[in-house]
Amino acid sequence: MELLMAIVIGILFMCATYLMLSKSMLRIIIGTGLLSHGAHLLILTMGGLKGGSVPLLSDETASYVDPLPQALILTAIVISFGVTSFLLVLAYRSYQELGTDDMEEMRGTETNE
Amino acid sequence: MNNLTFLPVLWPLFTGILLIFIAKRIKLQRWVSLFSSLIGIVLSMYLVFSVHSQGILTLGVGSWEAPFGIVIVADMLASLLVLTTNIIGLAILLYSFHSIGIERERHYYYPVFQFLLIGVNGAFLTGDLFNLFVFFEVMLMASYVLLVLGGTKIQLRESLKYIIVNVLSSSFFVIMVAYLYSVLGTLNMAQISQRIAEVNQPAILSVIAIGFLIVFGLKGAIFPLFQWLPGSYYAPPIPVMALFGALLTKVGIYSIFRTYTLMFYHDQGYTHTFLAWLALLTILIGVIGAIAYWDIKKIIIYNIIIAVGVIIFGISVMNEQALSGSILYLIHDMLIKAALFLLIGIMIKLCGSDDLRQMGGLIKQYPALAWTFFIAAISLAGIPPFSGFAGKLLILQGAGESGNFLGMAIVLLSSLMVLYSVMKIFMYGFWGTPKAGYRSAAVPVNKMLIPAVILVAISVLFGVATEFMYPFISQAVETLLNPDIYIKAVLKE
Amino acid sequence: MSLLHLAVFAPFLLALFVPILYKLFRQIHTGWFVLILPVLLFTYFSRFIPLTKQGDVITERAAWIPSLDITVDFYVDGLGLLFALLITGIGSLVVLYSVFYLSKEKEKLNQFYVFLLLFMGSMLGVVLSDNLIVLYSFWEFTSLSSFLLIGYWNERERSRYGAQKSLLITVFGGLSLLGGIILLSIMGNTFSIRELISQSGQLIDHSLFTPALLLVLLGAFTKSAQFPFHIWLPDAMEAPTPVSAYLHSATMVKAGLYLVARLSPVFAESGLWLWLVSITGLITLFWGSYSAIKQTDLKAILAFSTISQLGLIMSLLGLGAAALHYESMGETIYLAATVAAVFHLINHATFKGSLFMVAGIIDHETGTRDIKKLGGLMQVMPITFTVAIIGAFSMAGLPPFNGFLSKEMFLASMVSVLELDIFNMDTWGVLFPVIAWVASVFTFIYSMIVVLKPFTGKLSLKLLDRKPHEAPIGMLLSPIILASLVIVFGIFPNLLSSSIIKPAVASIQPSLVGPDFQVHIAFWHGPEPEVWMTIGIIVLGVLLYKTLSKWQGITMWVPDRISLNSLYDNGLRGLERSSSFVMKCLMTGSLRTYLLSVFLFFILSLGFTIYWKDAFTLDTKHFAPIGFYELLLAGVIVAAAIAILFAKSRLTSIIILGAVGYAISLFFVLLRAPDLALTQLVIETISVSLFLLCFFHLPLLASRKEERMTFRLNNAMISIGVGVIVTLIALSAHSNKLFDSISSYYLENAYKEAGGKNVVNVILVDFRGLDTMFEITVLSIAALGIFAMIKLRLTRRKDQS
Amino acid sequence: MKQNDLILQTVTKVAAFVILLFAVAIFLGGHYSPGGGFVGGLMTSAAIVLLLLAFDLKTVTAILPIDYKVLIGSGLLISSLTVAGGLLFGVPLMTHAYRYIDLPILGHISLHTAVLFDLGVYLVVVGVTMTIIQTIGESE
Repeated sequence: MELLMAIVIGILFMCATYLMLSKSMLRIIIGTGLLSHGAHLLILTMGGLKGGSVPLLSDETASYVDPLPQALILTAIVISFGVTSFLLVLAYRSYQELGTDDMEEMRGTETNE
Repeated sequence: MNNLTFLPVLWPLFTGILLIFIAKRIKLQRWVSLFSSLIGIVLSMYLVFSVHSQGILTLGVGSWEAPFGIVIVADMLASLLVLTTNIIGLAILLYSFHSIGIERERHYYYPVFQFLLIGVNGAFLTGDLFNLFVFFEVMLMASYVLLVLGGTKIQLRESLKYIIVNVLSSSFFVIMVAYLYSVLGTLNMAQISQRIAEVNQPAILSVIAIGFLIVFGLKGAIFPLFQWLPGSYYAPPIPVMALFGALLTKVGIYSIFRTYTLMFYHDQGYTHTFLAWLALLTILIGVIGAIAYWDIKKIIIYNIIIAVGVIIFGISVMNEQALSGSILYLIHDMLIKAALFLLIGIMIKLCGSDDLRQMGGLIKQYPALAWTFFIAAISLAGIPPFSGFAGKLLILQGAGESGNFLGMAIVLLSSLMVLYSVMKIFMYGFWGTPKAGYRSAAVPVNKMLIPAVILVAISVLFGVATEFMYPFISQAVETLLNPDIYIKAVLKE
Repeated sequence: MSLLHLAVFAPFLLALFVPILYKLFRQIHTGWFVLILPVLLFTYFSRFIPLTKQGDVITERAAWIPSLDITVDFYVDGLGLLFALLITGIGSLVVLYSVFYLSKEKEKLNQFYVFLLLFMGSMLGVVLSDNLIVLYSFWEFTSLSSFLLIGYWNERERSRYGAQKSLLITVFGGLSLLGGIILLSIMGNTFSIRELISQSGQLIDHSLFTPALLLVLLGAFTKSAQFPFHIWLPDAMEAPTPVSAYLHSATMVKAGLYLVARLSPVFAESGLWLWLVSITGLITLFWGSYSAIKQTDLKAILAFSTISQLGLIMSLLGLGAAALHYESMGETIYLAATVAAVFHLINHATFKGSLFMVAGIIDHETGTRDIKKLGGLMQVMPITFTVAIIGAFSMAGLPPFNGFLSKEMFLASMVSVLELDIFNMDTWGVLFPVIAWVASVFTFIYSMIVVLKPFTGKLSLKLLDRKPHEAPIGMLLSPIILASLVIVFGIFPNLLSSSIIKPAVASIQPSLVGPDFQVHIAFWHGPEPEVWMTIGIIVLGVLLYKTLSKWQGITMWVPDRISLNSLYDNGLRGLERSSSFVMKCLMTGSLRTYLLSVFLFFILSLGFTIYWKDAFTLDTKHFAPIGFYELLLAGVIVAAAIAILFAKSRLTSIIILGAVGYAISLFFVLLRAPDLALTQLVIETISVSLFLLCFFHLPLLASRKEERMTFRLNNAMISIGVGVIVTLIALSAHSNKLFDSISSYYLENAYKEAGGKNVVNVILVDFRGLDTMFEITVLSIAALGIFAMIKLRLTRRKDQS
Repeated sequence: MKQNDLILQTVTKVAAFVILLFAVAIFLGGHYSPGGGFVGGLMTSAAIVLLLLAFDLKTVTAILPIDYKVLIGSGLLISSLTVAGGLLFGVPLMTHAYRYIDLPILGHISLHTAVLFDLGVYLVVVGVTMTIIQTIGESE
């Protein structure tokens, strides 16, 4: 299972990287989305996928899955939600203001001298 | 248990919240921010002296003791940096009153300013790796907002790049934490250190160490991860730029301090050598940038990169002298960079341009500005007795003692180039004949100069009275060199 | 702290008050206030003469940064006192001169005297400090004050150029001196000069000895304008003439000499020292005197002449080191080199100081310093002419002036090199007297130029800006005093020999100078070779001067573009250009480039570390079994993720991204994380709608140009690299679970201690509640930011107005 | 979005109410079953968004005259006060206290300061999502 997950995560990172290297703003943002998906799955995998039940305490169950990675992921999800929303609105505003969604057209080297 | 430890974070949090409620009343916002900043300085001073007299202070938040709950750890290094941050915060705040503009003030500039301080102070104080990530995000989110606030074209454009690079670096942060958790099963820095020491840092941990270097290196703008910095720092208004230049990269550096002295110090032959090379390349690239441009903002921005390289080089040398030097230099650089940004801000406002070739002759009408800049400039270049010197001297001595003569040579030569670059500003900005009329009427030069003068004065004092600072510095270094002190304080063993 | 400390810091203190004095008393020339200080200090230091004469050393200590072994210990010995007297003595004369030279109406005297006082204090600090770091601090301050003084008339482009040049070169030297100091401190474990001297025997075998020696010399050579670093000095002549007389002739440029002299006891055992110092000095002597001849600006001639004379003293100091190797035989000869060095140092200050002041007077009274325009001033400025003659003849080495004496001693020392048989001196030594003699001929010629060109010949008024007349007496006072000293020291050299020179020599060569050592300088000491050499110099010099116009052209044969100056200029320009080029290549402004470096660095650094540390391990024994649904979902996620890469429209890619999100929330269900699943589900919904809100309503764009194949291929390779690295580390990290996780604590205590059954939630609000607290802070900031971003549009407003 | 479709509006009103109830339930149950302030908050905003879709922005603003930024501030304030409570009681910051009490009707339940903290989270989440949606909505 971990092997499978590691590969899935690898592929998610791969796709994310590919998207982030493209020119279109939307594709780049989608890339960051995949990136955080990959990262979240990775936390879960790294906590160990050993069997066990849902971490809701009850008297019947003896073993639970590791709850800590879940808590971390939850925090990470919320944070990346915040960042993604901000990024989306920023992209929207930039499009309005700059009239392009091509990152390569946003080099802005004219002020670099 | 010591709740004082966390007050430098909690205090700006409450201030920020309060400021949200009074967002429409600008005068009141200013007064509240100012008052809060002053209290913040008092609090952090008290923290520094408490740590000095009692040793490392810790706080298990929520009564959960380390390593299970989040623990806040104020050691000397963190406390000193918190104090410096608050001082810089106050100065930049004062400067903002006269330069940030009423529109930005109305749109949550002050609350977000406080939130940035939360992130920075929190990152210094936390003893938990994942919590560090959270504070990084607070700091970053605040920086995104400050960067884009105003919504001019260049701000929008550069914010996009800045945010995307940082999202990437945050993802790297998360995965490195995940890897580390897999190997060590904990998130508490002290316990991480303890556990790494127990297994003597096997190969996989060296890999993770390099991974963390990428994460923090991106924040700290080391070579070759620095490219995002010049553009993004260039875009926002001066106070924000000063805030970024003085604080943000330093949080990255602080994290490298923590990870490379507290946790991954068992394979120095590999990790620290790697760090040393990157540091020297960082210095070189910073130097190249600093002499390439005629744009004063760019010149100072690239000087940030040089300083990052110098400090990191000190960390990589990892002996007592070099580490003391790095800490001294870090604090010095925070103060003086903030001051320099504020000063060039005035110059730019006066001349209406940031191109040196369009400037000149400022010294005649504004001698105070000129001489403040001059002192700041030579402090930056490390001319004794000003603040940059003692740190640089110790780094050089440390490097010499560990036999890294190439590093010594590069650091020495970089000082010359730093001097060259800032004296270029002095010579073309202040000397010579005025190119065009100044907009004196629109710029309250003296009011804007006060915060810069405060910073420069503190930095001069910091340099001349190094002896007074030294006990604090050596206490900080003692902890860095003996992780056991930190571990014992946190895990109470 | 002590009176001595007060003396050194007094100029700094006074400097603080100068701007106030300037403001308060505009009617009185600020120089008068300043003048009091150097006079007082000179008197103060004179009182030490009897003490150092007996060989006493006065030491005063004060702490600065004792933790770093940095203490402000001043000590006055023969050498230090000599310099202190020079600094305060010449300083007094220069300030007096400047009162008449600089107009109190037009000049910004407040700045001028602050700089001058800064310099005076720093220079005193340099020569009296025992601690090398303190010495270095003062050293850099002399460079800075020199920078400010050269740039005093900063509206002039040449002033700025000269200031920058001197700053770069001297600070470069300063930094290398710092490097040398640090190496010395590593070897000797101290910054104290005297402690270093006491262990000089052991230092020489240290592996850092040679680098330290080279670095220290680099510092000394740049400061004292030795070849090839001399190029800053001629450009420093842009400073007001009092400054040139003071800093760039009498004192600051001698700091390098001071350093060499001061550290001689540490380094002089080494042959490298002997060779480097004496050869560099000799080359500088030759090159400076040779270059002086082709100058037409009076101050430029004097600048090159200064360079040359500094070289002369430097070479003498180098030869003096030979004495250490001849302790038994003929020691007096080589000691004589040091004696000559010290003596000439004093003499140079007197005659060059007076000549600079003369040049200043000519400039002041005629408006030019160009010798092609000047001539015949003898009639209108007789006093100035007299002073000039005394100074120039002394410089040329003619009797009865003091320059003659030291020049003879210099020639004698050079001849004595022939007897040396150490460090290969026996083979190459013959060059020393030859070069020295040739250079002396040049010296003779330019000395004649300095005095004869402006003062003799025809006075052509139309070439001059104003009608020349004799300078006011105040302005003449200082040069007259100096010229008198030239004569006094020439006729009664032994006024100095036991009071000043002997103690100074004793500090330079403490191991050699015993109680019975005496300095005796005499006019006539028999038909020695140096007498014949002097006669030769005069004969040939007169001949060549008479025929100057015929051969002066050959001094121009070195074209300007291969000169050292153009090396400096082009080097600086090239540095700026190449940096600019590098920056253009690196800083493209393109996000893609930046990300590429990050990704590449990620792949290479981590990949290399995995390979180098052999970090990849795969241990399958902890692996959980793969279930069918997991496999299916994994397939869906992978397929969807890859599908996004090929999606053409925005809508499709957004929807597929949503699909990935939902699939992951299902994954969370399978992996027993209900909270995550729930959260992911809701968040994915909101995110997708935000995506649609922000992107769907944008007008469609013109279809993008197909990206090139190499572009895609590069992206693909980098992407695969990143994916592989992430996977490899994940597998290795999982295979290296070295410790049990701390989570069991949470499972055990969630209910007992925290009163909750949903452990994940308990962690979130309690165990790690701080994370949550600041996570909502992040959200809040984001919301405020979004609000501000939409509402505040400064650009638009600017466009409208 | 001007859909004055009465049926739709009625349906959404009901649906929004149901979702709101569900959201509150999820929020309160967080300590024992999946849920908590975060998901609860998001669901609540979903309900409001639903109202937004059915009515227009003005109407909803009239029904719910809330400055969501103030809501954010209040949420932050509540949470941070829970954190700071430790200062008053001389215990480490954020130390939670809880007690089980028996109430009529509701029976055996616990009063838990963690719920207070979670309430802050809830308010912030509602405030944040609504601020975002409202500002974007107004801008279009």
